Amino acid sequence: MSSEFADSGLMTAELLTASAELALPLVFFVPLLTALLVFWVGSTRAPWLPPLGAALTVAAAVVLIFGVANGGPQSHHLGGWQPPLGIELYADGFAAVMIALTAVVGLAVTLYAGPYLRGKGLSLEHFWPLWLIQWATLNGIFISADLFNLYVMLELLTLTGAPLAAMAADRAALSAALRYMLLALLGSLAYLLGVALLYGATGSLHLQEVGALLEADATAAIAAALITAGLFAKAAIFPLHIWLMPAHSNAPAPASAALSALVAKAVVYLVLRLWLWVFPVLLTAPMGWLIGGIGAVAIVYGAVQAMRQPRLKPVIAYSTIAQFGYLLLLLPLVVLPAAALPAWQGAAYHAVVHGLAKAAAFLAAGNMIYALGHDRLEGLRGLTPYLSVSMLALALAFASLMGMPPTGGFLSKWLLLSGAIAAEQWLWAAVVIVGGLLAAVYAFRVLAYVHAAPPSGWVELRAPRRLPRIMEWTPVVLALLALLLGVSGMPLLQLLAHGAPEIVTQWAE
Amino acid sequence: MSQAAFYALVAGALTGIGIYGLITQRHLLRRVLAVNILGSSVFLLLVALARRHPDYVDPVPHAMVLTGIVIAVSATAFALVLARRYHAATGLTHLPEDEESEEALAPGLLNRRSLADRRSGGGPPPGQPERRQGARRRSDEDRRSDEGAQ
Amino acid sequence: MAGMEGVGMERVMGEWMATAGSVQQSLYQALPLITLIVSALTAVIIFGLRDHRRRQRTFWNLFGATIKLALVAVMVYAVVQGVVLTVSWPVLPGVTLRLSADPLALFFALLSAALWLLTTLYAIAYLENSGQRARFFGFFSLCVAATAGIALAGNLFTFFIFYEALTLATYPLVVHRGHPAALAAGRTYLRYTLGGGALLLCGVVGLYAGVGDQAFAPGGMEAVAAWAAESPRAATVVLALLLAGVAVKAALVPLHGWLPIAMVAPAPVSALLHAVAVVKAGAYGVIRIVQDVYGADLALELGVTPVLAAVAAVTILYGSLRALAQRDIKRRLAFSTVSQVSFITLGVAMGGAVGLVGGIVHLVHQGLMKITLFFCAGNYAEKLGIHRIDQLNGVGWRMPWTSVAFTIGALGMIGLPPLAGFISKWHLGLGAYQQGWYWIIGVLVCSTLLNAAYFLPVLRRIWLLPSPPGAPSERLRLRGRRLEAHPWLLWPPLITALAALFAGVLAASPISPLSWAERIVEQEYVLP
Amino acid sequence: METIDLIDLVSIGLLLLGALFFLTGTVGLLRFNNCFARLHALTKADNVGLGCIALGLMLQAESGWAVAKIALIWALAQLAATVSAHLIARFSLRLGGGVRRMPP
Amino acid sequence: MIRALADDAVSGAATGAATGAATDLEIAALLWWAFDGLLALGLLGLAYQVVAGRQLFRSVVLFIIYGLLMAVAWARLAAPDLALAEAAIGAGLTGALLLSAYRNLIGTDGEEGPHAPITPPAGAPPMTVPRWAALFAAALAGLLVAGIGWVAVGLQPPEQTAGRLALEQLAESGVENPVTAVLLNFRSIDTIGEVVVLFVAFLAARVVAQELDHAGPGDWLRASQREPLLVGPLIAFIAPMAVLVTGYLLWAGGHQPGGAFQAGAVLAALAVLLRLTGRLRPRLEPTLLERSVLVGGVVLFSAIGLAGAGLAGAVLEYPPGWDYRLILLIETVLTLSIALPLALLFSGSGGLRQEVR
Repeated sequence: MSSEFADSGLMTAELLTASAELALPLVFFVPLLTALLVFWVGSTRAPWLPPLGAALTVAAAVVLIFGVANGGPQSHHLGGWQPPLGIELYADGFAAVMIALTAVVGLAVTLYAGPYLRGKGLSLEHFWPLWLIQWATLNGIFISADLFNLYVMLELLTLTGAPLAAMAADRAALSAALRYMLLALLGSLAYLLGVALLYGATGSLHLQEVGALLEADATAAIAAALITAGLFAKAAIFPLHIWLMPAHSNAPAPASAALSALVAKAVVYLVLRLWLWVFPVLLTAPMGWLIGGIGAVAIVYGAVQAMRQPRLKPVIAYSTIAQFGYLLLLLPLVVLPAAALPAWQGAAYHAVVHGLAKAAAFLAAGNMIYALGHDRLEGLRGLTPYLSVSMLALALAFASLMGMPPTGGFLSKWLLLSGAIAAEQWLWAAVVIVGGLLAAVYAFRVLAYVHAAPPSGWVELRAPRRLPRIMEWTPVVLALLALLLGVSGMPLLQLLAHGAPEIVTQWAE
Repeated sequence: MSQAAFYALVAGALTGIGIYGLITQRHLLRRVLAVNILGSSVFLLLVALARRHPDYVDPVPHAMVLTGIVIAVSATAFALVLARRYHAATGLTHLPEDEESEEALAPGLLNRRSLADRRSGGGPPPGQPERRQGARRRSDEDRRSDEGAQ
Repeated sequence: MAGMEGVGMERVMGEWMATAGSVQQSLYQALPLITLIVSALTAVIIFGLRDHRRRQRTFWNLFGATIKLALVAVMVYAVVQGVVLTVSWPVLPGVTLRLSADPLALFFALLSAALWLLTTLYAIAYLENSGQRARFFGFFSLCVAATAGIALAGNLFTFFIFYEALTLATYPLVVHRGHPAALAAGRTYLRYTLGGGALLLCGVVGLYAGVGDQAFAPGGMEAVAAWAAESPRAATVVLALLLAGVAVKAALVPLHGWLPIAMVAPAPVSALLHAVAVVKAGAYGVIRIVQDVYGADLALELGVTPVLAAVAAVTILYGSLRALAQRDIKRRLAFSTVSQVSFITLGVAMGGAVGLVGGIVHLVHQGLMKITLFFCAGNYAEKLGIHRIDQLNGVGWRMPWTSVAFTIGALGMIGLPPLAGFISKWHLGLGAYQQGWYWIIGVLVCSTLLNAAYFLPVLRRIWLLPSPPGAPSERLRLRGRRLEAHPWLLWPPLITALAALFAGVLAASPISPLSWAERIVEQEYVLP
Repeated sequence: METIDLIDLVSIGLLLLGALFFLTGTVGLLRFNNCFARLHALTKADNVGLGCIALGLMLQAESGWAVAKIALIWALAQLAATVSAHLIARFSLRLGGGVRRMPP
Repeated sequence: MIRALADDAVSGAATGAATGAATDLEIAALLWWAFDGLLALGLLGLAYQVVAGRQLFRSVVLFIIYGLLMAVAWARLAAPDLALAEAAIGAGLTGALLLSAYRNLIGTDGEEGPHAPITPPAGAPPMTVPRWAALFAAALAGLLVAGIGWVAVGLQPPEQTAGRLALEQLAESGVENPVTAVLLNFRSIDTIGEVVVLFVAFLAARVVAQELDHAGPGDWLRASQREPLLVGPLIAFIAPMAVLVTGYLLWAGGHQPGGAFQAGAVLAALAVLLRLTGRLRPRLEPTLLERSVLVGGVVLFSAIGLAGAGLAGAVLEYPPGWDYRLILLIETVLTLSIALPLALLFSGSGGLRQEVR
C-alpha cells in the first residue's frame, strides 16, 4: 500500500495487523457458522442472512489482507501446539491474493444467486449452506499449511461442488455430477496415498517441514506423482478433464461461476503451492518440462474444443481447461534464474484475473439463460438491445481471457512472456502467444454472434425476460475489476511479494 | 521383513485391485465398491506405517484413518444417492462412456445435429423448438424442451 | 499561462498520485491522461444511453469531440512553449505506462481530434435511421480514445497497449451491419490485426528483455544503440518483429489484405478508420520505431531500412495497380490508401531529414485528402445510391459541392503542384535525391502517373460525361433547401477539402502542417 | 513348557473343540444342498463352537470384567444368530423350498 | 502361559530377547506369521471377488466380510480404535448403505436381483470397459503396486515423528487415549472438518434425493402386522443395549479405545435397525430438534474453539485444566451430530419420525 495511506491511518494500521492474526481462523469459521445458521433458521425465514454472512466474510478477508500487506505473512498455531504436532494456519502473499479473489467473486455470486435461483425455480434452501461452506473451504485451502487438513478440505470441496452441479437434477446434470464424484474420489484417495508416503518418509505433515526434510529419493518421487495426479483429477487438468465441461455447464450459473473461477482454481493453487514449497527438491528440468508440456497441451486442447461447442457455457467451461494450462507453465519456468520472478508473478496474476473474468463470463451466460431459457449461441444474435450490459460484460471478460492489452489478462501474459523470453525459453513463449491467439479465435467466435444481425424472418416467440437490476450489473462489475487490474499491477504484486517461495527469492539476491 | 512392511505390501496389492476395479467396472455400484476398497487399502497403509516403530505406536496416522473412514462413508453415501437418482432418471446403472450415448442422454449437451444444420446455412430461429432426429427413446424427446437448460 | 514561461525542462512525474506541486500544476501536467479519460468517458456515457435517445447522444458525441479538440489545442500551445507534458505510473515492476505530449504526438493527435469532430457530424447524419446506434457510437468514441492513446504514448509498452485496444474497438465497427459479409470481413480483419499484434508483442517483449523500460528518445535510445552494438543479431530480429507487427496496420504489401475487404463497413467507419485512425496508427508506429526507438542511422546500419524502403516502394506501385483495376469506388479508394500510406513509410525509411519531413507531412495531407474522398463517396452512395465508378457519369452537375470536394481531393492525391499531395511528394523526391536513392524518384514519378491513371477517368466521368437520362437529380428543390444533401453530410467534405487546399497552397505559412513537420524534424532529430 | 498347569490344558482343549465345531459347521454349509439343512448345520455347530471358544478364553481372562464382557459378547452373538436364522428360514420358506438353483 | 507367549510375539520378534524359552518365541512368531499370511490371503481374495465377482449381490456381501477382516487386521496392527470404527462404519454402515442402494438399482440393467438367475442374461450391455482400457488399468495398477511395495519395503521410519511428539505431550492434552487426544486437541480442526463433511453429505443427498421414494420393506411389514415373530423382542432387547454401549464407548474414549466416532456409529446402527424394521419412518424436512442436532456438534466445537482464542491465547485451545471436561462435552454432542446424519443418509430422507400405531 502506498505510503500516504499508512501515515494517515497509523492507529488503524496497528489495530489491523494485530487483529490480522485472529482474522486468519475467522476467514474459515465465519462463512462456516453462517452456513450452519442459515440451515438452522431456514433461508426462507431469513433471506438477509446469507448476504450478511458474505459481508462478514469479506470483512474478515480484508482485515487479513491488510495484515499480510502491512505485517508480512501471518501465522496462527491452532490449539496452541507447535507445527509438527499441531496444525498451523499460514497466509502469505499468494494466499492473501487468492483470498481477495475469493472474497470478490464470492460476494458477486452471493448477490447474484438469490434472484437467479428464484427466477429459475430452483430451491435456495440447500444452495445457501452448500455455497457458504464451499466458500469457507476455499479460504481454508488457501490458509492451511497442513497436508492432511488439505485432504479434508479437498474432500469438502468435492462434496459441496458435486451437488451444486447436480442441482438441476436432469439427466445431463446427474451424469456430470456422478462422473465428477467418482473422479474426484479417486483424486483425493491418490492425494491421501501421497500424503501417507510423505508422512512415512518425513514423519511430519507440516508443509514447510516436509519440504525441508524431503530428499529427492524414490518415495518422494512416487508421493509427488500420486499427489499431482490426484490434484489433476480434482482440478480437471488436461488428461483427466472429462468431467469438467458437463459439470460446469450444467450447474446453475452462480454455481458454475464458483466452480470454474474458484473451486478448480483452488486445486490448481494447491498444485503450485505443493510444487513450490514441498517438492522444490524434485523440481528438476525434466519434471518441469513434463508438467509444462501437460499445460501446453491443455491450452491447445481446451481452445480447440471451445471452438466447436454450440452452446455458450460449454465454451466458457472448455476455456477454463485451457486457461489452467497457463498456470502450469510456471513450473518449467520457475527453475530458471532469469524467468523465476516474472513467471511466478505472472502465474499468480493470471490466477486472479482469470477468476474475475471467468466468473463474469459465467454470470453473463446466466443472464442469457435467465432471459432466453437456453444458451445456444444462435440465440445471441440480435440480443444486444435486450441484454446490452450483460453482452458488454461478456465482451470484457473474453477480452481478459484472450489477454488483450487494456485488460489484466494482458499483464499476466506479458509477465509470463517476458519471463520466458528472458530465459530464452522459446517453446514456452510460443505456447503463451499461440494460446492467446487460440483464445482469441473462440472468443471472437462468440462475440461475432453477439454482433450478428438476427436471420431474416426472425420470429421471437416471446420477448426475453426482464433481468433484475442486480443480476445485470454484477458481471459488469467483475469484468471492470479485471479491466482495472490492467491499469496497474503494482498493488497486487506488492501484496504477492510477502512470503514469496524460497525457490523464487533465491535468485533475487 | 517386519510385520508393518508386510501389511504395507498387502495395502499396495489392495490399492492395485481397487484401481483396476474402479477403471474396468462400469456398473456404478461396483465402482463405489472399488473406491471403498481403494480407501481401505490406503488406510491399511497408513496404519502399517504407524506400526513401524518398535517402542511406540504412532497415534497421528490412526487419527487420520479415523477421519478418513468417516469421510469415506459420507462420500459413498452421497455417491449412492446420486446413483439412485441417476438410475431413476435414466434407467441406466452405468455412466455413458462414448459420445453417442452422451448424445442420447442430453442432445443439448453435444448438439451434433444443430452443428451440421448450422453449417448448411442458419438453423431455424431458436425461438421455435428445433426438429430433432429421433433419439433412442421418443418419450424423452418431449420431456426435454429448450427450457430444460438451467 | 504566464507561470509556464519559467518551466523550461521536461518534468517526469513518478508516483501514481502526484505528490509534489500544486493541484493546478499536476492537472496541467496530466493533460494527456485527461484527454484519454475524457474520450473514454464519452464512450461509457454513450453506451449507457438507450438507442432511442438520439438528441442526448448527439449532444454527448459532439461535446466529447469538441472538449478533446480543445484539450489537444492547449497541449499544442504548451509544446509551442517548449514544455513536454508527461505523466507516467508503474504498471509492473520495471514497466511503466507513460504518456508524453511531444511535438510528433500532438501532430497526430491534432489530426485525429479535428477529423474526429467532422466524422462524428458526418456519422450522425449518415446513420440517421439505422439500428444499434448506441453500440456504434460507443465503440466509435472508444476508437478515439485508443487513437489518442497511440498518439500520446511515451514508450513502446504504452504504444502497444493502445495499438491492440484499437483493434478491440474497431472490430465491432467493421461488423456493425451484422450480415454474413460483414462478419466474414471482421474475421479477416481480426486474422491480420491479431497476427500482427502477436508479432509486435514478441518484438516489444524482446526489446524490454534486452533494454528494459526506455522512453521514446528523439534520434533513438542510447540503451538500444548499446544493446545493438553488443548483440546486433538480436537487435535486428527485434526490429524486424516490431516493423512486421506495425506493418499490418500500415498495410504494407504482404499484410494489406484486410483493408479492401474492410470496406464493407458503413461509410463513416471506412472514412475515418481506414483513412485516418487505423492505417495512420501503423504509419505512426513505423515513425516512432525507426526514429524514436532505434534511430534512423542505427536502423540503416542494421540493414533494415533499405528493405523497408523496398517494401514501401513495392506497396506504392502494387496499391496503385490494384486501384486501377477496381470498379467499386470505395475499393479503389482503399487500394489508393494502401499505396499512399506507404509514402510515409518510404519517407521514414529513406533516412534523410527532408525525406522524413515529406513522410511526416504526408501523414496529415493524405489524411485530409483521403477523408474528403471517402466522405464524397459516402454522399454519392447515400444520396444517389452510386457504388460503381461507371455510374458516376454527370454526377458533377447533379451534386456540384460534393463533386468539387471530390475533385480537390483527387487532384491532391495525384500531386498537382498547388495542392498538399505535391508538397509531400516534392519533399520525398528531394530527400531521395540528397540521400542518393535515385530509384525512389523513379517510383514517385511512376506512382504519380498511376494516380493520375485511376483518378482522372473518374473526374472525367463526373464532369465531362452527360448524366444518363432519368437519373435522379439532386438539384430539385429539397423542401426549399437548395443544398444537395443533409448539411452535416455536406459540410465535412468541404471543410476537409478546403483544409487540404490550404495545406498545399499556404504551405509556407508558420501554422501550416509543413512548417509544423519541419519544426518536428529540426527539433527532434539532429540528422547529418 | 516345564509345567503345564491344569487350567491351560483345559482351555487349550476347549479352544480346539470350538475350532472343530466351526470346521464341521463350515463343511455342513458347503455340502448340504438346500437352505434349511445348511441353516441347521450352521446354527448348531457354530454356536456351540463359539461357546467353547468363549469358555476357553474366559479361563485365560485376568479380571472378572473381562469374563463378563466375553459372556456378554457370547449372549449378543446368540441373539443375533437366532433372529437372523429365523428370518432367513421364514424368507426362504415363503420363497419355495429354499433349494439352490445350481448344485454347489 | 499362552498369554505370555502371545505377548512376547506381539511385542515383536525383532527385539529377539533371548529368554529361556527361545524356541517357544520362534514358534509363537511363526504362528503369528501364519495368522498374518492367512489374513492377507483372505483380504486379497475377498477384494478380488468384490471387484471382479460375477454377481453384484455376492460382491456386496463379500465387501462386508472384507470390512470385518480389515477390522481384524487393524486390531492385529495394534489400532483398536480403528478396528472398532472400521467394523461399525466401514463394514456395518457402508454395507447397509450398499445393500439398500443395491435393492434400488436392481432391474432394467440386466444385473440380477436375489431371485434372478446367477449368470446375467447374454443381452445385458457389457459391464466392463473395452480391452485397451482394461490393459491400461492393469498396467496402472501394476505400476502402483510395484511403487508402493518397493517404498513399503525400503522405507526407514524417521527418528522424529509427529506421533512421538503427541505421545510425549499426551499429559497436557487432558485425555489418556492418544488417538482421542490427537483428534480432539492436537489436530482438532480435522475433526471439525470431518463432521462438516458428514453434514455436507447429508445436505448434498437432500439436494439430489427430493423425489426418490423412501418407503422400505420394513414399513409395509410393520403396517400390515405380518412382521416376523422374533423382531419385536429383538428390538426390545437390542435398543437399550445399544444406547448403553454408546454411553460406554463415549465414556471410555477418554482413556481406552473408543470415542465420539465409534459411539456415533453404534447409535447410527441402532437407528438403521429401527428404520429397517419400520419403527422409524422418513420425513421430508428435518424438524427444529433434528436441525439443531445436525448443526449442534460443529457449532459447539467452533464456539469453544473461538472462545479459546480469548481465554487461552489460540483458537481451538482449551483453557488450562478445563480440557478433559470440555472434550467430554464436545464428544457427547459430536456423537449425536455424527449419528443423526449417518442415519438420515441411510434413510435418504430429511428427518425421521416415530412410527405412529
